[in-house]
Amino acid sequence: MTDFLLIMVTGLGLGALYFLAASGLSIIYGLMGVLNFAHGAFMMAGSYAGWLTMSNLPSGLSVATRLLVAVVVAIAVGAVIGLLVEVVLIRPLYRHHIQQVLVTVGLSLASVAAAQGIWGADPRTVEKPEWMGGTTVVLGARLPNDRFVFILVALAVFLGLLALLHYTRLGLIIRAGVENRTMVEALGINVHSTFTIVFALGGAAAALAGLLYSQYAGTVSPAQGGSLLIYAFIVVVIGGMGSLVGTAVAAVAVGLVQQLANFYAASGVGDLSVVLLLALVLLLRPTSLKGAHA
Amino acid sequence: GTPGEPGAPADQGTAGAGGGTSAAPVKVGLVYSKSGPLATYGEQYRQGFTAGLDYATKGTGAAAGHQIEITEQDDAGDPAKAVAAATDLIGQGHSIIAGSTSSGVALQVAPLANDNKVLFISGPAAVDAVSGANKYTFRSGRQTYQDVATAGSMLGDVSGKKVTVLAQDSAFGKANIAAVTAILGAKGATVDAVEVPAAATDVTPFATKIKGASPDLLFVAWAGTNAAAMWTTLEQQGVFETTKVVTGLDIKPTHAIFGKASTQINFLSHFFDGAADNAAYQALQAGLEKQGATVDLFTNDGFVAAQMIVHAIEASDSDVDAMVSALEGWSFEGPKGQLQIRAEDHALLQPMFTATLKGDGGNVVPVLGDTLDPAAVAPPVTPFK
Amino acid sequence: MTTATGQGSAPPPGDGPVLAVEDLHVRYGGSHVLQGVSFEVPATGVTALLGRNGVGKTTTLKAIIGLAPRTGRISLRGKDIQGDATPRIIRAGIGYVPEDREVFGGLTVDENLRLVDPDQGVNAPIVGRLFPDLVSRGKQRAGTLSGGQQQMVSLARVLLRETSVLLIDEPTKGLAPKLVTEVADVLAEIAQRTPILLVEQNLPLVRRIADTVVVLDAGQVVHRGGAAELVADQELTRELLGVSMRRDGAA
Amino acid sequence: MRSAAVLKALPGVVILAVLAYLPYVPAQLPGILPGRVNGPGSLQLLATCLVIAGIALSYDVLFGRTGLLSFGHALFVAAGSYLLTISLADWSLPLPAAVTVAVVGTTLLALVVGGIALRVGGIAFAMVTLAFAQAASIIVLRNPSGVTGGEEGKSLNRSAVPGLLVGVANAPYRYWLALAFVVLCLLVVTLLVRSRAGHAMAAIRENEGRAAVLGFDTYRVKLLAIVVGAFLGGVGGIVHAVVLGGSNPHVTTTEFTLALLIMVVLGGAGSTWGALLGGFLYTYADARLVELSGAGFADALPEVAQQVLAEPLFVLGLFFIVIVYFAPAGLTGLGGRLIRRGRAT
Amino acid sequence: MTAPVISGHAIGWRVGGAQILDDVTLDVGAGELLGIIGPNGAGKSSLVNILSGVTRPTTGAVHLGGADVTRRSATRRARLGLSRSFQTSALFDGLTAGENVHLAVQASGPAPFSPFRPARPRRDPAAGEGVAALLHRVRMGGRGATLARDLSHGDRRKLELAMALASNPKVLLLDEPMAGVSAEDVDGLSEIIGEVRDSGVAVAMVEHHMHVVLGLADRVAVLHHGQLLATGPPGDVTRDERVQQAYLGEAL
Ligand SMILES: Nc1ncnc2c1ncn2[C@@H]1O[C@H](COP(=O)(O)OP(=O)(O)OP(=O)(O)O)[C@@H](O)[C@H]1O
Ligand SMILES: Nc1ncnc2c1ncn2[C@@H]1O[C@H](COP(=O)(O)OP(=O)(O)OP(=O)(O)O)[C@@H](O)[C@H]1O
Ligand SMILES: [Mg+2]
Ligand SMILES: [Mg+2]
Repeated sequence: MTDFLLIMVTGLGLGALYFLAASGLSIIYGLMGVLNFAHGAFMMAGSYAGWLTMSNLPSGLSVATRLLVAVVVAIAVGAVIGLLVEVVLIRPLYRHHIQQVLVTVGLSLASVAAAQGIWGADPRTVEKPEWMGGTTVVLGARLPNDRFVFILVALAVFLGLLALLHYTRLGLIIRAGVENRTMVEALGINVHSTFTIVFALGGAAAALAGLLYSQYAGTVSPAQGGSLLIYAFIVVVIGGMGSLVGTAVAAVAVGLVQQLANFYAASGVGDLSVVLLLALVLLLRPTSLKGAHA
Repeated sequence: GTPGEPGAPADQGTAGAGGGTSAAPVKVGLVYSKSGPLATYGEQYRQGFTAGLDYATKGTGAAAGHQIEITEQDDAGDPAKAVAAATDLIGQGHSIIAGSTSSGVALQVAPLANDNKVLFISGPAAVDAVSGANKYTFRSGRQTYQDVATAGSMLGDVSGKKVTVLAQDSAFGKANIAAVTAILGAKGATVDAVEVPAAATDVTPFATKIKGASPDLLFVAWAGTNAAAMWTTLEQQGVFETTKVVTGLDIKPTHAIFGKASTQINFLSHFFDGAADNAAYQALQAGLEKQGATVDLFTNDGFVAAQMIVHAIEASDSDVDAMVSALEGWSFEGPKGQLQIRAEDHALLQPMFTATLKGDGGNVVPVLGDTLDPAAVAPPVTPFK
Repeated sequence: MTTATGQGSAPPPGDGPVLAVEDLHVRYGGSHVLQGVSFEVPATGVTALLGRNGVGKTTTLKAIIGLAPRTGRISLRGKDIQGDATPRIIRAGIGYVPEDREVFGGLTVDENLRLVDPDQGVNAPIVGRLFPDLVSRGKQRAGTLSGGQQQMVSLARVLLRETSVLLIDEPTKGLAPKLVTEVADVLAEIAQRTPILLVEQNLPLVRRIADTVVVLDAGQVVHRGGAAELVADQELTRELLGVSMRRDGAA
Repeated sequence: MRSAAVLKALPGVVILAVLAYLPYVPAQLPGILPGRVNGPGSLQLLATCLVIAGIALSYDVLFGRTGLLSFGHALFVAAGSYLLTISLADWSLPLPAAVTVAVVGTTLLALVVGGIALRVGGIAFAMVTLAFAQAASIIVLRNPSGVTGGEEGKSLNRSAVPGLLVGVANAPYRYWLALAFVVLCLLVVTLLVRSRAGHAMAAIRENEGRAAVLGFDTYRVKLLAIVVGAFLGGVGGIVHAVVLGGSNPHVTTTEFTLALLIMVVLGGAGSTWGALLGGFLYTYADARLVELSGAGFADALPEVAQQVLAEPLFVLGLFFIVIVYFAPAGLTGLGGRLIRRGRAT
Repeated sequence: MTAPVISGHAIGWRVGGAQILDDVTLDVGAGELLGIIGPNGAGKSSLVNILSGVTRPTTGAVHLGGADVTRRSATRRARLGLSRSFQTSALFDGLTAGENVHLAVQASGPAPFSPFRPARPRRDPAAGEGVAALLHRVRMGGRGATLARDLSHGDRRKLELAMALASNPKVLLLDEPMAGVSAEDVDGLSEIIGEVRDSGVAVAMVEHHMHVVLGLADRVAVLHHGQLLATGPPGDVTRDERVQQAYLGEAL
């Protein structure tokens, strides 16, 4: 029971991280039809921005304070990067979805290589507030405190994005613009800025995910974003390509399945559990994956 | 004409003719990671090599009257690039190749040495299979077996003790598990393994399993980027409270990733700042200082490689078989102490160390524990195939 | 403000045209589709833009609102709009109903309408009056509507906002005969308040609601005049449009 | 008509003939090739470039010809490579049998993986193939029962291959093997493109729904594209293993598939010579940029810029973006455009 | 009249809680042209989709050449001799008109995607002639080399027709082939469709241009709210008061 509780809570924590990583990817794909391969690089940018902020702030400040500032900085950096990428790289290739994917592939290669050139390939340690590194004992299980933070942040991001999409005019314009940008303009609405906002949002979400993941991992490294990106992809596919609710459900499912399989199943099954889950979903419900929007 | 040949005789003819009076230079190729994920290891290797060459040639850069010409090539950690680079160097008449930061590179370049009858001195690559790979392949660093044997020594008498290996489910991890089982199992310990899939993001399930089994010794073989998270989880789940934990000490920049756990871990080490003290060590330290560097894990491997190369050239400037005979069984003093190249499989018998980390201001620094005799950690002989 | 009453918008200066196009050229890659088109849309009534398939009627409308690469002079109520971006031109007072409906298939009918007028959507009075069929379909995804229903959404969309001129491209394409009549009536009604530039293949409909006609051929205006005169002149219609009216009337 | 066809094929034949003659050219091309052209180093580099060029062409069957964005092509290359080295070393098969196992195994794998992944389309297909390739990569790294060698790779059992393909001095023969592979790819792809299958693939690329209603079984056509691509990719894997003297896990990674994608786009998707050119240049640049970065050409720049420029992937990534942007039809498309412009003026 | 080539029996289709089609039974014989008319949203396109296999009916059955094909895919039905056009034109925009037709010819031939057969056998002029003949048949003889995306609307519709004819179909389903076609081209198109019918093909045509339907159709079926309101010769149907009220109104 104790073990089960621990596995469930850490599984949820993992799911929360996956959701955070996938959410930016999911909204950008769901709303704009752009598969943002540079999402991993966005996450990396967030984690490095956080790390640089924390190590450059006066060490007199408490770690928690510095972390909070770092979160703000990372989100801002992510948003700005997202904005620039959309304006400079994505916008001129509107309608050319494959080309957009290609540009982001190039961007992700180049930026990871650049980070490697500047900060080196080795992981750098990041500071973690005392409390987040500790545990809370519940029913004998030592639950790591940081997982609660991840879960809460993920929940907040989820609800925030959901509200934005379904209850705001911005969401409506975005959904219309995805289908037929020209016609939205022909109705007198400026879609450019709307799309830029989406990318900035995606970038901010990615950066937040990157920063939290570096808190989880205890280090930052250029390859980190990429390794998380694979899970983000799988989560987005299982969740039904761009559905935010689907993404959330899939993230939790993947996190739990992975932890449970790693604990209870033979070694080897745990390893491939996620891909098996994907294949299963694919065989059983291929239609749910055909690419519904928002 | 013959493909690949036509221009060759003329080419080499001029080069050969030029070296009529003074002794011709000997060309040595270094194929190692200047870029890529193991660039830091590669850099240390190269720094050590420079210092070692200086030391072994007494500052002349020549051995037995032959100038030693070094050509460096980057393999970026990619065996394909390494094979291309080695082929290129061999084609240009390099009879000695050294380097191989990663095990993958070492294993792919070793057969080339055999195919083409050139001397290959593998670098930081730890994979056991380099020893005994073939007649032309040597190594200048330690191998996994020696790491594990060192870990085993920390438990004293292991007979009847329970030993668990926490390793990634990869070739590196499997090699460690196999080594622990072979060495400590033979001494009467019951060994089991917790293998962590490469795809696992979170190690809590594995930490829980270990906690539940509470072994006497936990040997951690971990080479991934999420090492910090792994240590934090072991610490959070209280593994250190019941179990003695041993792992290898990596390069300096990683000493901080053990976090809170750092002072509770017992480290085995191949080499670190302050592990030994002798003439070679001082030469290494001085040589590194000149380059603005400090002693670290793989500077030893570069230094020793240079020593071996100079020794080989002193035996012959072109007859590779003579070089091989000169190196086989050679015993000499390297920065970490007395080393011997075992003739049967070219394993490098060497002392090993244990260490702990202690806080030093905001930093942690290693403190020497025991120095193990080369014989105590010598791997079994794997004769050439 | 939400019905197309035209009150509040500045009245056109004098009796001048609401929209004037002068020497309009459009080139697509190598083909020179419009080669100096000039015409005016009077401040009242329906102006029909006619011509065979592919002469550039749609292109003319698109060029006016900046969806086709163009050179020339285009002015709306005396104000030059030639260099402006599409959303700006639209907000300056033009409503555009595209040829192929172009409703947002993934959005509901209501959302399609709310895009233009966030406050009213499918419950706007004008929708209830002109397109009662849509009111009950507010929650249906527009992509699953029948062709005719989509045309209604497309029309309703521009009527929610106040405009000084409407550009309507083949509104009766694919509509059932009865609906064609109804749409004609709607257009006639709208035209009493807002001038319309109408592209249409259906000559009887043109005869019924249009006041003036502009005929394009080979990228140029080949005829301007009253609608009734043109349609009545069988020789001329055959020459300009390649058809005679006789048989059409028989249905 | 006939002579026109001959004329059209002429440049290709000339290029291949020149390439085939290179091992007899002793000239030095400093900066461009390491050592003389027919030196082992140069030929090894050129052989690698050629193999990868052929593999890029195999990927173009999916991406450029059929419009399938797959992120899992590496899987098939890896299958060919590993099946060969494993059959030679662990199952002690003779070379012809090992090659057969590798080719047949890869093709069957393509049928299964393609069969499942094609249940979805578009971007989802890309992501699903990515997941499969990732799974394969993990399996290779796990080194099940020691057969794959994990991250250390698996070297070729040299006693099982003809002596002509082993050893530095025999670099010309490995080079010719790679060239032969390129010729095979060229022939297969050229015939495929002209065949009914090729036209059906083009139809699917243009408008899949329409192709289906015309009566094309689009699922099978796409599967065929995957299988043909995998077949060539698998053969490429085999040649790759022989040229490099072993399999290494790099060919299982997503980065490798992405690199293939980049090559194809770089050269020109859907163009036979484009894919070959892209593959060749990318591999060449990847290998030589490492060299050049140490050459000190950027000494004037601040250190950070130097460090960044020293990363080949940074330079290649940026260059790739520029190509996508300014020459969406790739280098061959760009070349064609320049030639036409030259003729026009 | 000969035995029906295609027929739908008691077809019903429910989607999203609405009964789109309800108990529709109709058939078309060889050399016969059935006009399908009805108000917008009556379910005409849905019916064509069901007959051609793009959607599956909830109830009822579709027979093609005497065989029950209700569970067969669109592709299978195409190979059994059924061809259709779409309400909004669907062409391979990046290919030329000739290539579009060529693909249609290939798709309906033997081994449509064999990798071992050249798409254009050098020594088989018949294939090339087939394409030219089809283009000629729809009065597009000179336009084979034009990219589909550069064609005018009327030519696009003609090209669609040529593609639908490439398979020598037994059944041709046309969904509003005249929509948006200028008056001049309407005449041309109806002439072509008439010729097709006369060559023995069973044609079902959804169309709002009443004079075309009246001029061409042997029988007319009227759909209203998913139900068959009337079937019969054009003259009878147009006189039917319910039809006038639901559909024709005071036609323009
Ligand atoms: N985006 C484009 N690129 C190239 N050519 C185009 C483009 N759009 C239209 N054309 C060409 O311009 C010409 C005019 O097209 P347009 O759609 O304006 O004609 P139209 O008069 O509206 O015809 P229809 O009655 O068929 O709607 C046509 O020959 C068409 O092929
Ligand atoms: N997937 C669906 N979900 C809900 N309703 C649908 C769906 N598909 C079609 N409908 C409805 O079914 C009805 C019939 O549509 P259909 O397209 O068959 O009409 P139609 O007779 O072809 O009309 P038109 O002449 O306007 O093209 C319409 O009311 C449409 O809104
Ligand atoms: Mg038009
Ligand atoms: Mg319809």
